[in-house]
Amino acid sequence: MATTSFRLRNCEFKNRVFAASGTYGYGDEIVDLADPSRLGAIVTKSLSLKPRAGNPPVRIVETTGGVLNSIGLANIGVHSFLEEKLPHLRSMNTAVIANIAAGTVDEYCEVLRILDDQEGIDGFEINVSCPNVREGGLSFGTDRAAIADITRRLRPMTKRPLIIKLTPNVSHIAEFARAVEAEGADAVSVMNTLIGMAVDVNTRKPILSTITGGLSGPAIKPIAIAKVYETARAVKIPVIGLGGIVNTTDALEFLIAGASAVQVGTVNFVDPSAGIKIADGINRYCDEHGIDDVARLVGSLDAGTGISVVDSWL
Amino acid sequence: MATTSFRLRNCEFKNRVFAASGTYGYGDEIVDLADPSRLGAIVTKSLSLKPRAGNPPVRIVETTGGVLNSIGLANIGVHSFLEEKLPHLRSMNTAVIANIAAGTVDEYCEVLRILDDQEGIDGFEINVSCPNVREGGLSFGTDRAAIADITRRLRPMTKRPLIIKLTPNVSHIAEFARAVEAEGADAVSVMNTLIGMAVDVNTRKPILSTITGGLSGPAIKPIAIAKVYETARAVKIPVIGLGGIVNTTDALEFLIAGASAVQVGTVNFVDPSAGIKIADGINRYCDEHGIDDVARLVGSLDAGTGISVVDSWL
Amino acid sequence: MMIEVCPVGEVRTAGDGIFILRFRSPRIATTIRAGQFLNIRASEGIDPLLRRPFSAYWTDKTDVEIVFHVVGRGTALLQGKRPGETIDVLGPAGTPFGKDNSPFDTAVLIGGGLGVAPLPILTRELAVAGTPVVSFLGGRSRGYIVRDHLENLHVATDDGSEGFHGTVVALAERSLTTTSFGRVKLFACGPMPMLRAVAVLARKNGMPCEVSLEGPMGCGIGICQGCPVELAGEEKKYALMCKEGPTFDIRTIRI
Amino acid sequence: MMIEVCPVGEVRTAGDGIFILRFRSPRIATTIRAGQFLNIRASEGIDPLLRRPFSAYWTDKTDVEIVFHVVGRGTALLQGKRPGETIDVLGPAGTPFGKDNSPFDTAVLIGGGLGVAPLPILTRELAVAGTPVVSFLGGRSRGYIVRDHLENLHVATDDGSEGFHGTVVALAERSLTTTSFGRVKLFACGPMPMLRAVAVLARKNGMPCEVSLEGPMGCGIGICQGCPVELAGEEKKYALMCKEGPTFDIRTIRI
Ligand SMILES: Cc1cc2nc3c(=O)[nH]c(=O)nc-3n(C[C@H](O)[C@H](O)[C@H](O)COP(=O)(O)OP(=O)(O)OC[C@H]3O[C@@H](n4cnc5c(N)ncnc54)[C@H](O)[C@@H]3O)c2cc1C
Ligand SMILES: Cc1cc2nc3c(=O)[nH]c(=O)nc-3n(C[C@H](O)[C@H](O)[C@H](O)COP(=O)(O)OP(=O)(O)OC[C@H]3O[C@@H](n4cnc5c(N)ncnc54)[C@H](O)[C@@H]3O)c2cc1C
Ligand SMILES: Cc1cc2nc3c(=O)[nH]c(=O)nc-3n(C[C@H](O)[C@H](O)[C@H](O)COP(=O)(O)O)c2cc1C
Ligand SMILES: Cc1cc2nc3c(=O)[nH]c(=O)nc-3n(C[C@H](O)[C@H](O)[C@H](O)COP(=O)(O)O)c2cc1C
Ligand code: FES
Ligand code: FES
Repeated sequence: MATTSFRLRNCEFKNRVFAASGTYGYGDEIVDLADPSRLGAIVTKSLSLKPRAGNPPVRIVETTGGVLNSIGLANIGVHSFLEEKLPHLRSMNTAVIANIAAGTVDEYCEVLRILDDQEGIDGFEINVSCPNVREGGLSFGTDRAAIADITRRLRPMTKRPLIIKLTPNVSHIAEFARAVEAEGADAVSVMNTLIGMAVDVNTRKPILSTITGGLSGPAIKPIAIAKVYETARAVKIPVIGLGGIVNTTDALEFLIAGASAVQVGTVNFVDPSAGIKIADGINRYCDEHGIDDVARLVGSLDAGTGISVVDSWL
Repeated sequence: MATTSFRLRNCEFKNRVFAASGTYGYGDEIVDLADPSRLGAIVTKSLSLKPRAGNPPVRIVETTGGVLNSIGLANIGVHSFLEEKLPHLRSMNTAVIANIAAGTVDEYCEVLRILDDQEGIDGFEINVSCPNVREGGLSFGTDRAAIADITRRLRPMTKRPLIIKLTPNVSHIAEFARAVEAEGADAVSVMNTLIGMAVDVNTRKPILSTITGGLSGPAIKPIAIAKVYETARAVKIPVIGLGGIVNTTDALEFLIAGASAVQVGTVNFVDPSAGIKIADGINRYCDEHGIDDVARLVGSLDAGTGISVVDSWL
Repeated sequence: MMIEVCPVGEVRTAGDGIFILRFRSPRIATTIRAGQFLNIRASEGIDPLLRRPFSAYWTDKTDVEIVFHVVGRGTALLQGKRPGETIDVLGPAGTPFGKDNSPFDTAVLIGGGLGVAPLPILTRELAVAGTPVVSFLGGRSRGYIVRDHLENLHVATDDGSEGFHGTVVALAERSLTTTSFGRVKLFACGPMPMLRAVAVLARKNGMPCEVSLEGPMGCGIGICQGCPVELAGEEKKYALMCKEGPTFDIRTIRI
Repeated sequence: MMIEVCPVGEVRTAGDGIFILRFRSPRIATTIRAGQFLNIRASEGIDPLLRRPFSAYWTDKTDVEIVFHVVGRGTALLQGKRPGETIDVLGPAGTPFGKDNSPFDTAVLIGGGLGVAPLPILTRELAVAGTPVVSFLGGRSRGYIVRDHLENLHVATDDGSEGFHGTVVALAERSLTTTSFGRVKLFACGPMPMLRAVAVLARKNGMPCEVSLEGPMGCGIGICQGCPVELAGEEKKYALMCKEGPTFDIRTIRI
């Protein structure tokens, strides 16, 4: 069997398939339905300093091959997380990446400081790309100086892996990846959701309470793969790829295009064991293709003489 | 029956449903299958000064709810268009919008000059947003100064409507719309395709010869509606909405979100009469809802107290 | 809660555009309680992508039934299922009726349209507990009344084609004022305007009341935060419909 | 060319994972010619989104048949069609065999796998014209050989389970060197490596040769420019497979 493990700084993941933030809760609702220990990591729902009630309904609408959401970072807050969720999460026998969201740079620092004291947190993913809240989120994510600044401030605060989760809602995502790489980020997650909107034509109202929301699911997969390809060619740090992965083939596409690991999101709503099936599927693929380490797949794209439009701005 | 006509400068369209560039040919292959005279306009395949062979195969791949294409602006060139295609197009009894693509600003001007002399061309759509060619296309489309410059140069050359077709592959599309509005564009088309990519996991090669391509079809509809919403709030000139429209409800969503007219693209490959069905469907909706002019639908979204993330950068 | 691929027994017509789908799952059949739901994958592909929630409508020892209107792609696919084909079912999901423990003498069940769905099993549970049940069911017209398994049923239709000509809440209210049921508890499921009217009725009469809500869901198991129900109280707070609901004590929520 | 919603007659097995679907369309049945294809919408929804191209395999006065392998979602849906259900068919699409007018005495038909699809109707057309036909059909193994409606058939299999043990082009070449067919014209359809071998054979023997190509298509009617076939010649130029093909005189293209 192929080697599946993946190392980021001082953290070793057992495989390269993680559960994406906001799509796996804190692992506790899932345990009846799937075995989280078979994933490389669980990325928690975004944690903020204070609990957040989230946006009013409607928060979810299905579109063709996708889901628009406007959750608004509803979460129990970092303190309740430590008390109520972390002990259980730690028992799940897989790496835990705490995803952090905040409205100010200071708040990112504060949440990270609180979490970094704890046993059982293996790394951090910084969400600077939520399109469904007004303060923070996307207003940072589309500002290169802001995300560089956040990275610069957070970097010295932890020895654990620091992953910045980028938004696709920018012209050239590679520039954002370079900016955080320069400030010492260990990896980037590509990508968060795309801004989208749906209208109820009978009431002539937006379906989501925040008018626009974030689009995820298989519909966005080709876009996410292109963003991963662009980013992986621009930076040396690992790119964690996500966006629309529902099966093994999807995950392989991301790895081959340049992702060092993948996350599965929306598909968990349909099949909470999708990530496990994908991890198994990658192993099978490696066996069938005589590949001894999943790492050899990463960025193994044979582009021949092809040149992409994204190459022109790299 | 509701009034359906729509005016742009000196051109009156019989209704607000157009066929999108590159998805209806020059109308001639379609006539057996659908009646183009029932559309508001036909937007031609992008025309360039010289004929273009286009990109090597593979040029098309289906993704979830979408199509990735890398046609590379294959077209017969403006001169052959005038000789071989325009006479037939003119006989189709609907407005003809010539879509122009070019690698340099001078070339845009030259093609427009050649076309502007002709009877039977009712307006121009300027494609500054093709993601599948290296020169021109997206390298203009993601550069605000460049598209302002193109508009400034083209504007005095024609009395006909001048529409700039924008790319969604930017952080804030509204800024681009404002830039061309300031230079006298009569309308903007929102949007061209999103950059996407697909990998053949067996050969580990990109499926498209240009690695990345442009994503269209229902998968991108929510993104397109959000871009239309953003743009329509930022400019006073009409926004022509497109991206993933396959049925009447889709088209109504665009109109309500702010589009003054819509274009149907990819769906023509499946059902060349989709545009006609949609035009009829909009009429039916207006009748059922007691709306006497489709214009009243445009931008009629009742957003209540909702505030979108895009509002924060408008 | 589990995910199970279940063979379909039959799909039969139960009214105008209304169907009952029966599938086999001894596990769900023997454990599901009134008010809980099933989150069903209508397609193996991606159209539709998400699961679709349906109340458990009826069970025997081995089989489970849901009742549904065909309103879109998911329900159309379910309607088209043939015996022997399978469906992928997540459940039992949500929490059952019983949020409120006030003692009562008579259970008054009020259903609007397919809001009837959770009431048959509730009727059975109440019967087991020996509680008298009176039921009120409303619909657009006769063809929308799905009446099986209910007790002491009174029908209201919008068009007067059967029973009381008017809303089901008006019918229930009339009945409650003219008949003596002792201490009444209301159980209601149906469209939002109906539930609001039920809430008013409950408040006016000081009756305990539980409702079962419907609304968009992403996951059905509490991981997406997609199904907020606003809680009563000063502070803006939400419960999750899929996990803390779909049944709620009406005093605890704002609808 | 038209779009027509056609009732399905039957779907029957024709080999390992190979099926023949028959549908009713007197219009297509009476007008379609060998080498032309049908662009079929497998789902009313969006999964799959695009139509799927299939060669016309056989026709009678009223019905049309296609033969196909189940390789993905579209073909799986077609395989699942039941009699009386309908499919949405665009056609006849493309141009038939007959790109090259060189005179010949014998038509040699070479099919690889489901490249057999256009050959039965071609055989019939040649018979009507009184042209002698010899056919060569290759496949992975016996279960992949769809042999109906062919004349003077010689089979080759990769595993030797039937006929010649080797490639169909090797078999045809052997036959062509040992038998005298007069002036031969080749007609071939199959995977690209096979067609390349056929091209070599044709060139070596100075035989006219037409092939029918397969490849990704967007629209099937010439409006998307999605199906380029590189033309022979100095300058880089493409023909459209769906409109100028799928049949080509092999000397005119680069494969
Ligand atoms: C806890 C719960 C229990 C339910 N029980 C039943 C039941 O027993 N029987 C039954 O028929 N339905 C029930 N529903 C509603 C059912 O889930 C929807 O009708 C179904 O999801 C529609 O799927 P679709 O793909 O056919 O339609 P879609 O294509 O998803 O939608 C078609 C139309 O229905 C509307 N719609 C979709 N979902 C809902 C919803 N959840 N509530 C209100 N409107 C919706 C859409 O806005 C759209 O206008 C229940 C919902 C919940 C949350
Ligand atoms: C002119 C023409 C005639 C054809 N005639 C026949 C026929 O008579 N019988 C038949 O079985 N098939 C025929 N094909 C191929 C057929 O169109 C594809 O097999 C079909 O589109 C697959 O659809 P799907 O949704 O099942 O698979 P998809 O999910 O689309 O694809 C499944 C796999 O098949 C590959 N594939 C898809 N389309 C093609 C294609 N066009 N060529 C090669 N590989 C492809 C994909 O890359 C993928 O690996 C023809 C194609 C063309 C262009
Ligand atoms: C309902 C929902 C909630 C999400 N919440 C978060 C979140 O709290 N923090 C975050 O960084 N990303 C969040 N995401 C984004 C996902 O982690 C992921 O980036 C995105 O959905 C794309 O992946 P997918 O297509 O596999 O879902 C959320 C996505 C969904 C659908
Ligand atoms: C195959 C194909 C070819 C296209 N060619 C052009 C083109 O030549 N010029 C142009 O401006 N847009 C072109 N487009 C973009 C469409 O006009 C449209 O902007 C896009 O497809 C989104 O709309 P849709 O989802 O309805 O297809 C093309 C799209 C497709 C799918
Ligand atoms: S539907 Fe996902 S949390 Fe309730
Ligand atoms: S498939 Fe569209 S032009 Fe050939």
